[in-house]
Amino acid sequence: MISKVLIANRGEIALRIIAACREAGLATVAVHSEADRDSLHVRMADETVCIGPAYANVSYLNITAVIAAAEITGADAVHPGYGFLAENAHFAEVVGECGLTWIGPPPEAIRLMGDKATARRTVAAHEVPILPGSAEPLTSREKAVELAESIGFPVILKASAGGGGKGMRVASDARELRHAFDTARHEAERAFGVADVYLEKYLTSPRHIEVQVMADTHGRVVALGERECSIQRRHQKLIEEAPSPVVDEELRGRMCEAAQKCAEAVGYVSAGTVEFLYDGGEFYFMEMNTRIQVEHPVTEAVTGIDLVLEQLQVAGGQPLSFRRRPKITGHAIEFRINAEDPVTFAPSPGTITELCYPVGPGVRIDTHITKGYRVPPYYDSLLAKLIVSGRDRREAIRRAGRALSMLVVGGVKTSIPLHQRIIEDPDFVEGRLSTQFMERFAQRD
Amino acid sequence: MISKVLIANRGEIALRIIAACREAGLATVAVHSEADRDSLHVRMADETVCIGPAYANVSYLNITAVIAAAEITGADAVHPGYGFLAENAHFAEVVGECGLTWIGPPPEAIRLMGDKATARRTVAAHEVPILPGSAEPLTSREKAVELAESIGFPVILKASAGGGGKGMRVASDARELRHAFDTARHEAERAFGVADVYLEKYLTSPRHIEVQVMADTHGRVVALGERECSIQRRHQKLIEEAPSPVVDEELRGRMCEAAQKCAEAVGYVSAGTVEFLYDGGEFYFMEMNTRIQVEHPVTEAVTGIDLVLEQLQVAGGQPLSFRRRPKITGHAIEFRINAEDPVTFAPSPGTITELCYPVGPGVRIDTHITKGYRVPPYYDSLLAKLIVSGRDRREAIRRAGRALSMLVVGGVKTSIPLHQRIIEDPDFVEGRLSTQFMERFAQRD
Amino acid sequence: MLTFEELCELIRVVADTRVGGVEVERDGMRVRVDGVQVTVTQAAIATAPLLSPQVAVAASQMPAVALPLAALAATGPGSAEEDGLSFVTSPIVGTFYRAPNPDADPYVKVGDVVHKGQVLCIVEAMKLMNEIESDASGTVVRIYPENAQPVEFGERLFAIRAS
Amino acid sequence: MLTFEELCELIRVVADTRVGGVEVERDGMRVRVDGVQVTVTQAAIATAPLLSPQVAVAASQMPAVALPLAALAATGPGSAEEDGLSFVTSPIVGTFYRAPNPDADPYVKVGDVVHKGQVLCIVEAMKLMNEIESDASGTVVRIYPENAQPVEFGERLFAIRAS
Repeated sequence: MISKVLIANRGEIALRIIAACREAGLATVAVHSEADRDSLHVRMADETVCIGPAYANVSYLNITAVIAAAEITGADAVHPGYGFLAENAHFAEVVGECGLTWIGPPPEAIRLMGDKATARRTVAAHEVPILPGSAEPLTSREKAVELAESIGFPVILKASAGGGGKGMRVASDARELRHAFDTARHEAERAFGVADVYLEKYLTSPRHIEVQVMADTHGRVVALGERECSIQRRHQKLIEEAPSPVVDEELRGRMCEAAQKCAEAVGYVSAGTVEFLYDGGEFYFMEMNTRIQVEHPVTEAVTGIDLVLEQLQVAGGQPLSFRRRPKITGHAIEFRINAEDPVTFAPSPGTITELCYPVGPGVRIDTHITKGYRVPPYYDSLLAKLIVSGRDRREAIRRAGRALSMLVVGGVKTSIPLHQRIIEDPDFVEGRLSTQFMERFAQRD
Repeated sequence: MISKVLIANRGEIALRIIAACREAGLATVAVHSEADRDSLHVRMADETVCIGPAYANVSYLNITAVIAAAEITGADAVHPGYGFLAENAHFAEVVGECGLTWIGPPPEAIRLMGDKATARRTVAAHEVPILPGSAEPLTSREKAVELAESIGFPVILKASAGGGGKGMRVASDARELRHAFDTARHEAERAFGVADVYLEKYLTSPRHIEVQVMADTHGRVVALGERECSIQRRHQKLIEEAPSPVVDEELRGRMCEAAQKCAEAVGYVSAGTVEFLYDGGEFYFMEMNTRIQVEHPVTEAVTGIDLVLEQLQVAGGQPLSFRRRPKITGHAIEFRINAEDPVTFAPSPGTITELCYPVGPGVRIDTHITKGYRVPPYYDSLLAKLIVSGRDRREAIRRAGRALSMLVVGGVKTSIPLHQRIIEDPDFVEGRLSTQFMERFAQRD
Repeated sequence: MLTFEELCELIRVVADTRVGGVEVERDGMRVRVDGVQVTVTQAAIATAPLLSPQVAVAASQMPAVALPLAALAATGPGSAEEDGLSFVTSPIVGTFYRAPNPDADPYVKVGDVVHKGQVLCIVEAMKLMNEIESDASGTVVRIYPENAQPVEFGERLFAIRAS
Repeated sequence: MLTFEELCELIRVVADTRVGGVEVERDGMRVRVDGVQVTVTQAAIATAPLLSPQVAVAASQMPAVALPLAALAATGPGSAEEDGLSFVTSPIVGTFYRAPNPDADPYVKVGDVVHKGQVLCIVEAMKLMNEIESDASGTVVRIYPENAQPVEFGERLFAIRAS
């Protein structure tokens, strides 16, 4: 059992965790940087500790400070949220060594899935479909070319230790591949300290579809259906929805089974997400994110399950509140409301001078901003998540139009106008999505 | 078809109607008093017209001003919301005579249901259960005593033209009844201009359970299940929920059938509510409210249907979007957040100095307030409606605890602390509700 | 005396209205708010009634026409005085007509001298022609709405300079 | 009279509204907030960097201790000067100990003269004993936390008067 949770995060996810703790009857400790002193998560927590200056590397990423904050407040568990230290296996180990409960998967699962090449090998051994490519890090340029020619171009080089698009290179012929090989290794070494790269068949216009899983400490692993997250810009998701317009019940069954195998392969516990690429009726393992995700609310909306609350219960040793894959009811779409210039996408920090919320059915807003809040320039630009739901996709989109038009955020530029244009795009309306959507949308626009 | 809707109301319901109009693709005209010049419904509407000074009787209740506002803006339909002119049959008639579409039931249905004694007689003729009592207004004191003795004390005297508790008197014996007879007539005459009173068996501790109905102009009438609204204070509802903890599927079927008969008996169109008293396994017609109600969101939450949008579509001549009684999924509870002293219940106008919203699944907030908004002293004290939903009543209550604790409204006193105490009350938690709940709660407290 | 909220409000009013400043002294409390720009010309008449009578407004540069409608309407429908001007505002919502019928001459035009009680225009609402009378005597210096234009409650119809 | 929060709010209002300034006098307290552009006499060192308008708080009000941590920490971990005082703040989160071990004498006590670089206390975090050195020379005039009390980043540990 746990009784007091330290939240090693900020912003909307820190508030979201506080909300779940309140329902679970757990006390909360907020940690914060000097820049977040007046933040809502600080105000809503039972106890607060300032752990450092504004910059994340000396506050939210400062393991010693976070652990010391747990020690001085007597917290007995740590929830990392997403980002910051959430997928830092070393941090998860330290939490455990200090006698605290880690609200997340075992450190070994984090570490294994953090190495993309190892993850790929591991799940392939459990009959999870992967794209054709190299089983081990590539030892030479010519080995790479040989392999690429056998599976067919285009191919993509990826950093073994990578993520978030860094160290990735696409090559459409042998010449490009020879050139890209060195660049990718160099970039990987610089970004992650490890030069290892591997190679995969490159899909030119796939969908990004991921499956939410939850596992408890009693050996139960349940997949909760998929989310379509194809609408991305520079590998950053913008709009996510559940279910995917392209997944039927048969495909959902296969994808959920594959995701479950991935989790089982690494002895997973807590919430996690298995990301797949989908193309031409088939899906392929891409990676597993070993944390709660930004877009978890769309799954909550169509299943009725509070995923963060399940995380807390699982961490306390309780079994999952559901035995099998829950029924998907209706349709939900999440829009990330970022503080950014809608044209240049440059971050737009500033003071929120106005804030009005939409009314009516099917709307959820998770946010840490209030009128008068100063958006600090030090962290990511996510201001709020707008989640709309309806009985079907058409109704959800219609409600999105209403909600986006009634959501007023003054003082900073936001992605609201961009979302308003996207939901009127015929491809979006018809559900013709791919990871190339935003590129094409920007060209058409 | 209609294309531009004038909203003859203010506050959260005016915004709610604007939300539905945006989804229906209809333009909106907000009317407002001088006190509401900076109100959110004024800001969100496509066009606005100032119709008079702050006091409602010279603005929101001023039929000429409202109609003239429709004329000068070219609106072709009028939505009255609830309160103000919503159940004024004369206004509904004038709207029609001016060539505008009335977004509500026919004026005759409003008028008939507005006369409580006539309504009682009418529905009784359609085999809707009513409490034993007088079929016609009572002609003399002794006739009243005679009747009361035949049906058994206690009895209640009600004004034929009444509503909202005015002109009501309970008598537990003949002496009390003789005394009450004159007082009730006098009060009825003063309040409604008509002295007529009738008599009914008085239930000492019934539940207030109402059924939502929707009817279109193609002759289809559908009941959408019940709402339990037993938690009232001075005949004002405080907390409403759907479904009722005491209604099973068999009883729901019977109540919905009765409600449907009531609507059919008066040629009903649009949204309406049939209120019943429930006691000892039986239910009895109390009255029918011929408008959308404050608590409509709980029905929306458990059916997925947007009731205000259906009103707009029905007014435009379209059929209802559903053919039969929708399935009830999960449980929803609405809490009225009023600007009032939590102890004395006195209204508490003032400026909203702080406003934070809860995050997480299962929360909806319909409100017109923003940080910096001045709550004017001229109108009712409803600031916001907090609607929580969950897979079952227990989950909804747990989420309510979280949402109420994270909803921060600063600058005015609100009913939030009262709600927080109510949801911890064992009778509330167990669903042991009656219209006497608040009285007992206040005594226990 | 001033509450804190009133003090903040006072500052905002000073900033919004661009008056030169405000000084209040009473019951041992003294408050001075300096306006946005330091340069100052002539006295503001119209802001004073908005604030408590204890407020001494030092100086300002606010032209008559810049008064918000809110300030105006707060004095009720009818006229509002300012710099020797009276404003006739619409007591009802409707359509403004300058003449009794399309073929007739306007009731009044700019430059006309009118007397209190004289009909200035018609505001039609629900087919009823409501004659609007002047509640001041003087010269019509401005007619705000165009003929046949819709008008709101409290909207300015005429400016009249007292004679 | 004005609370500290009200004073801060007042300053923000002055800054936001861009008025020239505000002066409030009551019950022996006098507060003057000059607007953003106007240069002004004497500055309170700790608050000034946080807010844009210059503040002069007169007389008996606002003892050093009433300053919010925010103002302090904005100057960074380490020391913050104010009225001839230096403050040693905690550079880390942890538990404050005045002595190297439970049986030993405290490193320093009030009235001690310390020199720059001298160890003043220990802050324990993750079983590591971090010695905190003074970054000023002078007399210890106050020790803020109790022994074995938890301290946040930026929290005041010692006040030292320069000698």
